[in-house]
Amino acid sequence: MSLLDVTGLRVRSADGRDLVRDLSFTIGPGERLGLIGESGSGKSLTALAVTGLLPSGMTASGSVVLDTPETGPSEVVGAPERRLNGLRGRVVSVVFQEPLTALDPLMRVGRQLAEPIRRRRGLRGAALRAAVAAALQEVRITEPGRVARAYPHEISGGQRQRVAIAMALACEPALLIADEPTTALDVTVQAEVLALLGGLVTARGMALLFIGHDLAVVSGITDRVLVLKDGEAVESGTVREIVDAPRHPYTRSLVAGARHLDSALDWTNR
Amino acid sequence: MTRPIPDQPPEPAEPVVPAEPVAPAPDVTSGPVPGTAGPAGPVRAGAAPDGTVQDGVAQPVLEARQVGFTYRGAAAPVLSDVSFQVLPGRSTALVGESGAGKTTLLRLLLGLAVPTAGRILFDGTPLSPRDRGRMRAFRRGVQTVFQDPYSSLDPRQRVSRIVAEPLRSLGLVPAARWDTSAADLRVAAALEAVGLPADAARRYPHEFSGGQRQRIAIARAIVCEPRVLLADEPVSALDVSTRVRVIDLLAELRESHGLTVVMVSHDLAVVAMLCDHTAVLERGRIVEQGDTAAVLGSPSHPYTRRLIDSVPRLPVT
Amino acid sequence: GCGSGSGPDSGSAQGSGSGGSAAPAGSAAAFDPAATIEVGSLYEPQNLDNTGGGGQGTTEALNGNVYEGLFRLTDEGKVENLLAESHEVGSGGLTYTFTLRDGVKFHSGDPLTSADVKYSIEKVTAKESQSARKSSFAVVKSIETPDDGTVVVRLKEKSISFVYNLSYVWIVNDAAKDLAKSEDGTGPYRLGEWRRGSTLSLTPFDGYWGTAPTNKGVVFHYFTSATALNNALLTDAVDIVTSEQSPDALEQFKNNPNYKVNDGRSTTKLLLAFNDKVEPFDDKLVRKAVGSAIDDRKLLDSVWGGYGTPIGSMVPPTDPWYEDLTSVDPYDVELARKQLAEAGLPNGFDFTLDTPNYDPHPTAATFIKSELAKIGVNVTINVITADEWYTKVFKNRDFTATLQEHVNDRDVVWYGNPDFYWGYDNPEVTRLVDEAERSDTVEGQAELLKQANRLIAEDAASEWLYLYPQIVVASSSLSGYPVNGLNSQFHAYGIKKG
Amino acid sequence: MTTYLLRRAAFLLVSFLLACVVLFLLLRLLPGDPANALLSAGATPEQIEAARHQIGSDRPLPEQFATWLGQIVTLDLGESFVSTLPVGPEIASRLVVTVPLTLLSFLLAVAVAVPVGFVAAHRAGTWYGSLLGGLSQLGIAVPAFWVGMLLVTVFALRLRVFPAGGFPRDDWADPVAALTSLALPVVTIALVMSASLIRYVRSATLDVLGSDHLRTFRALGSSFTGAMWRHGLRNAAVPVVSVLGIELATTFLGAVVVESVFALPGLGGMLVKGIAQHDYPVIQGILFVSTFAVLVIGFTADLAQRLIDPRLRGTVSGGPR
Amino acid sequence: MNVAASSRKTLTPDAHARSRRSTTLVVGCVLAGLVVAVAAVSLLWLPYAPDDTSGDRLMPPGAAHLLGTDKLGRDLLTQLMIGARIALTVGAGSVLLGGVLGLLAGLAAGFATRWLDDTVSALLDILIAFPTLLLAMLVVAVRSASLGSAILAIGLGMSAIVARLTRVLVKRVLAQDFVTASRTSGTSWPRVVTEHILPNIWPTLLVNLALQLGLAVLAEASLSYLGLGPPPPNASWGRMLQEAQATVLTAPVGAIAPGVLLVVLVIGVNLIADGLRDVADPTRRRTR
Ligand SMILES: Nc1ncnc2c1ncn2[C@@H]1O[C@H](COP(=O)(O)OP(=O)(O)OP(=O)(O)O)[C@@H](O)[C@H]1O
Ligand SMILES: Nc1ncnc2c1ncn2[C@@H]1O[C@H](COP(=O)(O)OP(=O)(O)OP(=O)(O)O)[C@@H](O)[C@H]1O
Ligand SMILES: [Mg+2]
Ligand SMILES: [Mg+2]
Repeated sequence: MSLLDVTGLRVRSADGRDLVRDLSFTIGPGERLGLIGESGSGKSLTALAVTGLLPSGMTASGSVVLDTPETGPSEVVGAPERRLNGLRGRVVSVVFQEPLTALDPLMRVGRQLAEPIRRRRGLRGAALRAAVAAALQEVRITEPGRVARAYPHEISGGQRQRVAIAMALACEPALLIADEPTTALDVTVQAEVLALLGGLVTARGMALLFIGHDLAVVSGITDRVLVLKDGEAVESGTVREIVDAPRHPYTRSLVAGARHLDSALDWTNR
Repeated sequence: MTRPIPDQPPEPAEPVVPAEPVAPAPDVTSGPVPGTAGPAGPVRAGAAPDGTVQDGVAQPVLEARQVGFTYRGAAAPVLSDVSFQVLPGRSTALVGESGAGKTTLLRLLLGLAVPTAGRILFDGTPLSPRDRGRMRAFRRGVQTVFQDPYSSLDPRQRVSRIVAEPLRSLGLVPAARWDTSAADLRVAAALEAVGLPADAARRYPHEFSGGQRQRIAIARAIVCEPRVLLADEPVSALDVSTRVRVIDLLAELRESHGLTVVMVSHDLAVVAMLCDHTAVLERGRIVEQGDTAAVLGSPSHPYTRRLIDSVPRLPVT
Repeated sequence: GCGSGSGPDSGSAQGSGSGGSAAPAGSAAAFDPAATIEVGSLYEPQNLDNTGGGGQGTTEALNGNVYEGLFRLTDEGKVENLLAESHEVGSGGLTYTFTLRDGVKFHSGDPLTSADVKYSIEKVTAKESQSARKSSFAVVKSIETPDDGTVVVRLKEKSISFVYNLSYVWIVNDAAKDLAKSEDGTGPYRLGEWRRGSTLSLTPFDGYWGTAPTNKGVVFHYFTSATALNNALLTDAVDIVTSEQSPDALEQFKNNPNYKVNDGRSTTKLLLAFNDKVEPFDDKLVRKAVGSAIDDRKLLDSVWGGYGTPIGSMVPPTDPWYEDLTSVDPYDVELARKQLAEAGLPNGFDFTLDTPNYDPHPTAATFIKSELAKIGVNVTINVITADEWYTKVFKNRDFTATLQEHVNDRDVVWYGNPDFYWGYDNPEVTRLVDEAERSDTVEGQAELLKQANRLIAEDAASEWLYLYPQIVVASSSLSGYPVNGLNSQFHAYGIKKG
Repeated sequence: MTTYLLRRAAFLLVSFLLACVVLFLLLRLLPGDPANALLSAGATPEQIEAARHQIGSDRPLPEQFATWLGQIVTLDLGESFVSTLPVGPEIASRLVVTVPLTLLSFLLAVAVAVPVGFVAAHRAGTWYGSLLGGLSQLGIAVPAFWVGMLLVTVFALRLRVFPAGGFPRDDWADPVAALTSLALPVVTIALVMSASLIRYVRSATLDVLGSDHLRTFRALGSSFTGAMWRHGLRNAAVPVVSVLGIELATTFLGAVVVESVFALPGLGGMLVKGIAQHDYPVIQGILFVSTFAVLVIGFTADLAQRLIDPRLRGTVSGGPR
Repeated sequence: MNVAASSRKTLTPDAHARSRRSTTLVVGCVLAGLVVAVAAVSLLWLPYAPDDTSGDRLMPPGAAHLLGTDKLGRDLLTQLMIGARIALTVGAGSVLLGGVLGLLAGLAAGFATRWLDDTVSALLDILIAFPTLLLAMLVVAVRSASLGSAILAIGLGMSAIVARLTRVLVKRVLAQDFVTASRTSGTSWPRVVTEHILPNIWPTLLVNLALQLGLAVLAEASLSYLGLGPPPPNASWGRMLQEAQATVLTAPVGAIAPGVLLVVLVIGVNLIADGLRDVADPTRRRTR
């Protein structure tokens, strides 16, 4: 049984272009899949199609099945809003690319974080506040009190992304989708956030769909990789397979580029 | 907390000993090989064609002396006591986290802002916006490439016009009434140098990919044959494979045109590939500077070490 | 002589159908004495003081209603006694002795005395007075009050119009303060409340010396747009419109049994005034030609939809020296061409017509331009503001021809003043006008002015386009209202509803 | 917040003074002597001189300005040239009509525009979404006086459900009567105003509908309605509030035409008359009051925006840059 | 603050291709074009002379007078045609005036330093809150009611709005790297303005000016309605409507036709503005 089963997914834009074509992959419970490809290759759209949140005008076809023991298998494509509401958060939740815009700019961070916690665990009042503080500590925010009271623009990008991760984790989903969660961050912060994310996912036994364009980043956190180019999967396999023996020319150029950069550092470290 | 290390005195221009060419040959044989790139890897400083370095008394082209800068209305300075030299033929990198002040320093070096403390020297003398003749020499000698290939090209001008702008503005094309053919030739040469097809001149920026746009920006920067190229994160907006190609291009131009590249980046791999000299900036102060190999290879400052450790790497084979 | 020529002593001013109220058809009948009359008007007072720039609206609302004069001008244009019980003229027309009516009280309770009369006249002649009649009282030499009931006025020279002019002087309490905001008159109504920009209400004065009003009060509703005013009448928000300015709307009232349209006579004349001192209008023939070329009747139709009266001179029918002179310069394009040729301008000429920017002047100007084109006269219309008109035309005489409405009655006398803006200078006319003012009887005055007016008309001193209509539209349930509204007065005390 | 309030209030005062100077100069540069307005056609030069002296237009400009400023500070707006009555009380009595007219129209317009604009955005693809868009387009193109004329013809002249114009003599003593007479004017202004508001609400809603954070909360399990309620409306309100400030000010001053159509004794009628008569104190007084109102409305809108949007609280002069 | 995103939204040269697809633009052009055509024809030919009062009063539509006559006996169609000319003259004139003034003021404010910029934008905010109509009335009070006054008045009111928009646009362009690049190439500020700033702001400005044109036409109608517009013999739709108000029931054509033309013109112009916006901003296109 797989947690997420995508078969023949196609995403079509309002003006009839196919932005994602014939995409199939599966993720089992606790598995980690990386989705890699250059900008505009359809990575984010795939994530949105899986959660049924495509922008208005876009249509998905094919099949996306989410299956957990609690909910049983459910088809996302074409499902009514009501049904999707039950799946989002519980079965699958998402950490988005841009930490500044992904949070409500007008609401204090603590209240935003409280929202999924309350929905998931039904807490109120002091208990809820304690849970919020705990969630912030879990993502290693040093001053949970201040951050909870701050507005998103008052905290750093790394902190925002941690808050977004905390929110996604608060839903205790079976599958976490992370859409380029570190692209906007500094290398040092990126390293911390990646380590954190990896640790938490492992600790909770969640499955992870990690989206990124940097092979080095994706390969560091996932077991398997799916390479996307212009809306189509060109290659997939374990990280090792892809890194060691890329078959598709595009994958090869990706790996070569990454190696090239890597080697530069190797040289200085010598 | 980091201990700000005392300023290193401007390094006496010790002849840089070419490092051993030990870079492992990149495994790019089967991938689409970057257009004009030769075997990349660290480039030896001595390779600068003009040979100024060999004299041992090279004068810095650009120099920041105890520069401090505070944005108007801001409480704390963005830069404080930054001293920093760009020697001809020695490509230099400014690295540091976001907000460290890299871009600000670059703007100061470009004469787009005036330091609130200290001075910026060009060819040994301070810049004065009032001295038009020297400003023109400065503008001609120092050109720039920006991080965002989308906003750095005017979407309403054809590539030929974009690339020719420095020629026109600096009056480098002979006739007062801008001689198109002369300019066209130089534009074509610049485009060729960055590996763009000749017909690119007639097109508009939006018809190009990010990497190509960055090449156009580079073409604009080199068309007036500057001595120094200041680049603000020139590749961080690009995909990895494109990134490599653009760096290779810069490296090649450095060889062929004798460019001195000053690059701002937080991507240490890029720095390592391109620059001889590296200065690490943390919160507006230079915490460490020196040969790239030395700074990145054996960082003495904890901040530098942290930076290096954070770079994501492919799993080792 | 005794001769004010006034009507019978109207001790009962509100006697049926007499007084200021020419009750139109369908009066008599039963009426509701407790009804309030809602009056719609376009003329809101500026303030309540007619010597302090109160304007047309002040006269309309207060004259005869709140304030009374020694004499009253009736809706037919006659002058009759009001607060003056009687008067005598002596010393060859230089002394006027007035006996005041007994038992008259001001609204404040003070009795009327001769001191109040003296005060009231002096208020008109005072330096700061803005009364339009101020100059008429320049002849007053002194005012004496031998006792509380008698006033003696001595004049510098004879003035036959003196009594008539006195009908414009409101007798106010000399103890009253701030008459711009409040009132203290002797009339049948006292001021209820004035909501500026909206309404002014009058309530009956219990201590009135004469007959009480036939209604329980009057409310004037003020409008800035004729259409809004008509809508108010259509929706019964008002009972009567004092002066209809939009003839096009009359259709909806004319054929409706619920309304009555009264075609009264105003004293307002629309003039095409030439500058008689400059070319080409210094030539009488040219003026006559222009006059003959304009079809006044059609203009009247256009602007007033058939209402109003063509006139051949400055004198309206309500002036005692009226004569129908429309035939002096009849509408005759052929004649006009001939006259032009005679004047040496067979091919016509060009001139600029300075036109005030408010209705109906621009419309009339357009019409005139079109008419004169037929005889080869090319008009350039120059639209100016009222202020500009005052400075450019009236003060500086910097014009060739202009359009202007002249509102007052008995204003033909301006042609006797060679310094007036239109520059008409006929010594014979000047002499006649002066003599008329010094004549002993009103008949004599009328005769002289008739002579003068004929001369003026024959000289075509100006082109008198038409006399405005005075259209009062009222609900058919109303009777006893004035229809001519001479000098804008609107005597409301006789109005009956029901 | 307090320092912000203080600074913003100081700014308000300075703008107000500045606006006063501009107004004063603008009005003094009018051609034609105001004394002319006082006198009927037969006035003598001496009379004009006297009138001029009376109203002070013969004195030097700085002196006039000083007098005027003194008046403003003491809240005495002077006396009308034409009627010689004090301007202040008349403005006050006119505000009794204009302010409720403005506020009611504004509230009605907002009440219409917000849901309609929201639906037009939310259902942008459907036929009724387009219909609403088209209607708002029509609403923008129709002049207010035409709408007023139409409403009068239908509801006052034909159906006789509302008065064609005017305002009760006793103002608000009978609120029902007052409201009835304001009904048609309010609807007129609200219709025209909501047409443009709908477009702002629509585009603000479209922005929110496409916003990342709304997607975040939906991805975490909020229903669309819930997410819209908690994280959408406030966000859409930010751009709309700044427009509302301007719209409110515009209504306050722009009711002129509608007041004229409905014969309402409001500020607009007074101003039109003042302009026609070159009645300086009246024009000045009204502009003074309106400028003040405009500034206060702007201040309130700024404040409201700051309350809604924490991001603005960092800057001093308000307004997103 | 990703400036790249905004730069991608500007009008790109293949806009022409897209404009063909924009039905809004087409409908707008047809509607506005109708009025423009009427105005253009009026320059060459009119059924009657503008001040020919030979017709009878308030004639119903018929063979001699296609739409009937007004109360002066003038041909209504003739008046309407001239009215179109006046409306367009006032619209275009005030847009030209407001556009130029606003552009200059906006450029100045856009380049100004913080303090000056703050002051200028505060003043603009105050000005903008004053409706065009009110400003127009003031101008009419200062001058007198005339075609020129109407244009001046409406243009001045508009300039504040244009100035504020220009300021924002200029600031946005100034923040883009290509301006900095241009500066580091030694380009002088005036050249930067003509070569980079103006070409980059005009599409948005044009959209706004089109909207303003519609508003100007409306403002002129309102001014004329209040009797403060261009005086006769200029036939203004607003005044025609005001005059015909009294005869709505007896001669409805006069009270309807000018209004319809007015609405057609304003909607047409607004649709053009919307269409241009769609063309200029691809991100909006997918929402429809
Ligand atoms: N709302 C939208 N409307 C129309 N096209 C869209 C929309 N969102 C994305 N696209 C298009 O769909 C394609 C895939 O977009 P997507 O966002 O999935 O790319 P991505 O791989 O996530 O890129 P990035 O790395 O830049 O996030 C792109 O060509 C993009 O232009
Ligand atoms: N125009 C400005 N006004 C005020 N503060 C500014 C301005 N520009 C930058 N800063 C501040 O100056 C500091 C340094 O900015 P700078 O852009 O030089 O950093 P950077 O090292 O280039 O960072 P990044 O890697 O994000 O580009 C930051 O804290 C930033 O917030
Ligand atoms: Mg993406
Ligand atoms: Mg930077």
